Amino acid sequence: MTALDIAKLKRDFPILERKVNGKRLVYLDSASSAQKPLAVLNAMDECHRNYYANIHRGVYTIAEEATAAFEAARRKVAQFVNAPRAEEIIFTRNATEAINLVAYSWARANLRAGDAIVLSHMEHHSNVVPWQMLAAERGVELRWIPLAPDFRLDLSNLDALLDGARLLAISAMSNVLGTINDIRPLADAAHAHGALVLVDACQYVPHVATDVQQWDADFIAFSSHKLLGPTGIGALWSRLELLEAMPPFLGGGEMIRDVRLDGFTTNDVPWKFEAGTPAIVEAVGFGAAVDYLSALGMDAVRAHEVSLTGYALEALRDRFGESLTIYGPTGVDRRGGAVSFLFDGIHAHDVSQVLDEDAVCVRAGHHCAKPLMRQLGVPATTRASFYLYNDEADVDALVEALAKAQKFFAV
Amino acid sequence: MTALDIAKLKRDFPILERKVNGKRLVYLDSASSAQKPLAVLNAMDECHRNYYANIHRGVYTIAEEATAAFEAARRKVAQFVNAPRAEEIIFTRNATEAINLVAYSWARANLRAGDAIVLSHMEHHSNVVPWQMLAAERGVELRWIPLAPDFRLDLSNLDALLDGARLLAISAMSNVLGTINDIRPLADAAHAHGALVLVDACQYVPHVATDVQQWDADFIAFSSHKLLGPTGIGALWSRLELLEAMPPFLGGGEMIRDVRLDGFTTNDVPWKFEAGTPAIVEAVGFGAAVDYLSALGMDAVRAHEVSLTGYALEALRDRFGESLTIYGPTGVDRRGGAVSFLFDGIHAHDVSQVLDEDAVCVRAGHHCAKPLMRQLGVPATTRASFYLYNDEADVDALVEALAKAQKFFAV
Amino acid sequence: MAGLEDLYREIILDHYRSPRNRGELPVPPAHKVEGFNPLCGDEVVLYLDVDPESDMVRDVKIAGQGCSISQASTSMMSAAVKGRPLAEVRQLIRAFKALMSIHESKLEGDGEGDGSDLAAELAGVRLGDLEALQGVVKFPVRIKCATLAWNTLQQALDETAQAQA
Amino acid sequence: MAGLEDLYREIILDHYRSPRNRGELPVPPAHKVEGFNPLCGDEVVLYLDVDPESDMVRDVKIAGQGCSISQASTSMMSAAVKGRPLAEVRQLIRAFKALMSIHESKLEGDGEGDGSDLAAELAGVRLGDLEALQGVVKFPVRIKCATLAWNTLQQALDETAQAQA
Ligand SMILES: Cc1ncc(COP(=O)(O)O)c(C=O)c1O
Ligand SMILES: Cc1ncc(COP(=O)(O)O)c(C=O)c1O
Repeated sequence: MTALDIAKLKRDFPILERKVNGKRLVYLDSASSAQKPLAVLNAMDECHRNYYANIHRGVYTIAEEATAAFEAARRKVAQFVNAPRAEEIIFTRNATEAINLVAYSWARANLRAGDAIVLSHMEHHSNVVPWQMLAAERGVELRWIPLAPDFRLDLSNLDALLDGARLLAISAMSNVLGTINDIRPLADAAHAHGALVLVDACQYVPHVATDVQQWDADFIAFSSHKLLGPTGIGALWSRLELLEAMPPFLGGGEMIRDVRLDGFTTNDVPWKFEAGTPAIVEAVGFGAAVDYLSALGMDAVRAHEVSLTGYALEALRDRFGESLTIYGPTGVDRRGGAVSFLFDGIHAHDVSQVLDEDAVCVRAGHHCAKPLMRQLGVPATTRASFYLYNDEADVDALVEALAKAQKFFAV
Repeated sequence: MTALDIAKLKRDFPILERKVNGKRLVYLDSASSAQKPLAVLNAMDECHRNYYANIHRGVYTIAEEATAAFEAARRKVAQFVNAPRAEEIIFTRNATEAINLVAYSWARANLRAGDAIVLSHMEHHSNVVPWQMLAAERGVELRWIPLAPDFRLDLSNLDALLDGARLLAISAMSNVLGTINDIRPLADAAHAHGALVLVDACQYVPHVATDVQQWDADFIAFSSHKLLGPTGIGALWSRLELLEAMPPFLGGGEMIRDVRLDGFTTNDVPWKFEAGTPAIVEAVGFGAAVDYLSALGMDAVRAHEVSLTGYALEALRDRFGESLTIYGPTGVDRRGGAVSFLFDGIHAHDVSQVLDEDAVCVRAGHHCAKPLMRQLGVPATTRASFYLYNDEADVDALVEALAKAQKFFAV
Repeated sequence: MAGLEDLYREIILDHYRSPRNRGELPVPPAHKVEGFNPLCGDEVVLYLDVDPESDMVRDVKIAGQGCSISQASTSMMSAAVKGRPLAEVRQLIRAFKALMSIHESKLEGDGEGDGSDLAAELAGVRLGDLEALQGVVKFPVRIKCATLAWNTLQQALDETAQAQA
Repeated sequence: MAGLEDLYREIILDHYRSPRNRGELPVPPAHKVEGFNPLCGDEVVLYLDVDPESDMVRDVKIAGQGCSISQASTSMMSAAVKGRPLAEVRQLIRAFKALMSIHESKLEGDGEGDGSDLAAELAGVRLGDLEALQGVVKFPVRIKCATLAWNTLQQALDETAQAQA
């Protein structure tokens, strides 16, 4: 494993040359969305300028090239999460749509009133609301794995929760706490109770080498835009047999084998789930993003983030002590680079506003995890999150800007 | 109205400099997807390089800029179809998803067994399959407006078809025949029977100035990629009251007002229907595309296409006479620039393959309109389709390449 | 940090640090309404007690949590409406929202032509301390923080009117 | 038009212009299977009459419509399997698909390592005229045209086997 050369890496990201208020951009909001390297921008530009056409149905050269690039992207994304087969990757708009696809197709075909779905208190709204909609419509019961005081899942009651459950839908890494959940034992427990396992891997896949087979998951959802790729595309992975048995979700072009006035038959997986013209150029960008990450090596990416997160946790504690409360595990193993905190009685929005004066970009709010915020008993936190293009100087800039905020709002 | 300067215009489209088999690209497949002008590519690049961030929730400068650009794009798209309010534009992945949104949200909340939906024989699969799925699930009846011998709708039985109907879902322009349907009288008839009107405007909006208010439609669906914009984004327009009364479709981040363990409340329209991170950069590109078209003037675009389509129809007839059968209206008024034909007993795929040797890009197949192909009694047609960057030289290249195909396959 | 002083005027920070009218009122006679900003999680809980005889705001209490702007705006709103006749309160809502409206709804065009409406709404209404919130319009994302309390108040008035109808 | 002659070999055009074994067979004893290419609308209708005693293809007829490649491939397939024992037919299917497979499933990697499997499948099988279809692999979009008939045949064999089981 070669350590990342961050100074060199930063030059791959054109936006990092942007100045805000005359200061260099310190982008610490990658958990919300990641910046894009030139490799991704160039791959998309190349497609637009040289071989753009609608895919799958064109006989001519540029349509063939576009189709090949689109399907090559699917292979790359499949390999990136060690999916056994490329067909098992369904391109969706984002992780949210991937989860909704499972809720509309698999769950509505298989779940009945009285069946239970197990979620956790640290889920993102995108892994909560689709299930609440289903629960309201079908009388399915939602059960919640609670949070332990160390910001990890409290698994003491897991077996009771899984009893009678048909699905465990769980995040691999919390976007608020940074907590990494150990999926394999959870999947084993769920399977022992006959439940399937959906992993919201939206925060995990961009930051840690992912192996869906090692997890033994049944569905995983993630987004391109959080792993250096473009917006407008995400992925659902599932096992081929499952996907083949599932009814279609959206109807339209591409997803059919035949259409007659009295009905239609569906195309093969994955196209069965990709109705209409897909995000063609975005798929190409998605593929370029996983290529970029693979070339660096996900182990090196993870190692850098572990070290930088450790540096940040220490720097924040050293400088601000009791004034700053961190919501999330304190050890850097089994946690990601999202660091949420409350700061000295200053509201998260106000912190973020003051930080912006120094071009330090952090997120403030409920981070689409209101059930979790209620468990934590806070309305909003400030969150700094790190990616491969961040370095210790960025953390130092955060600390200095926070010190200014403290001064500004001092009573 | 200033006539378009096509030679100048072509230079706005970098891909038109591409060579295939040593020949300049003659792109005649815009009905499938349009090429992108520099203005669109630059707008997206500018966002990626200068102000990319996730939207709606960020307090910092670049997030604010991205949010403003995203919502400005919504305004532009709204104005482009003369929507009364920007909030009435919902960004979707494509026209297909827009139609599915109506099928899942409005139709499933409002239609019961025995209700009828009226479609036509010229609909694209994307405006057929979502309704077939609903029909199978809910026992809703589908009725079909047949095709007249002049490739227009046979409206002689319209009132009977609309009797008891809850929805008329109809294309404004056929992607196979080029036929333009006169929406206003259809909408009036539907409304008189208490049915709502969904217009599949996927082929219409890119080519003809569109006014949803003049149409008096209830829903219209279209895609960015067919109007010079990027893939991965499309739009649903509907009236605010309707959208407000409809239940949500996809659940997740952005679309909620509040989430508690026991349920959620929805955000305002349009965000209520935009779950998860949207296609941010693609929205910016979509906005740039409608800006580009508006600057040229849609009347000038239409005038150019009318004249070019007339030239093409005449050139094909003059050169090939009986060897070539055109499926679509012969007059250029009330038809668009999609010209489908069967050629001298040569299968559409073979025609397209031979044309590719001369870098002439045309579509071959069922054009996602199998019910229509069955009505026409042909398995596949070859389709050439024109847009603002095409000129008479492109049509001439098509004619010459067809002559070569004729020679190659001569018995 | 030049721009920040525009946003965080002294009077705003004062209301934030020492909010007026915090607490609860018995429901009924008071009417309780909760307002959320779904984008950031700010919450306003408003207890509005309107005297049906005189159509005056007899009492008002506020709770909830949020950033300095939303909480200061809520506090300032409560002080501004307490003891005032409903007609004046409605006028105040319109005037305040007019102050913010050029920018509030980012969907509503570029604000051209709003100038005269704005002037009309503001004419004759004394906003007093509330004018300190004007600096917020330079920070578009924060406008919703400032208007949350006022939208909640509007809702409370609508619901009270309905209940009486 | 250099590349085109690779695709459209004379023997292919011949089968396209004069397809062998066109027609229908009574069902039963024949088994009827329809194959579609959803991407282009090509259709193959196959009537397969297998003699259960001898496990031989007693007769085969084809219908359907499509491009020159799909129709020629169907015609050539019908000529190749008629009167042949099922075991040989199965071998032929494998051999033909091996010929196409490096490129057929565009999802399946870059084909590295397929070489030896390919050789194994092809060993000892005489493809004869069918080899003319090899040029198709240079035109990836058309591979599905060439394999449609063979996939349909495979399906017919599977269904016949099931019916007898
Ligand atoms: C008439 C019509 N409707 C709907 C569609 C579907 O559009 P999209 O694939 O962008 O969803 C198309 C495009 O092929 C079309 O031509
Ligand atoms: C844990 C988690 N799940 C799901 C999502 C939703 O992702 P997207 O908005 O790309 O659909 C996010 C992103 O905010 C996330 O952090």
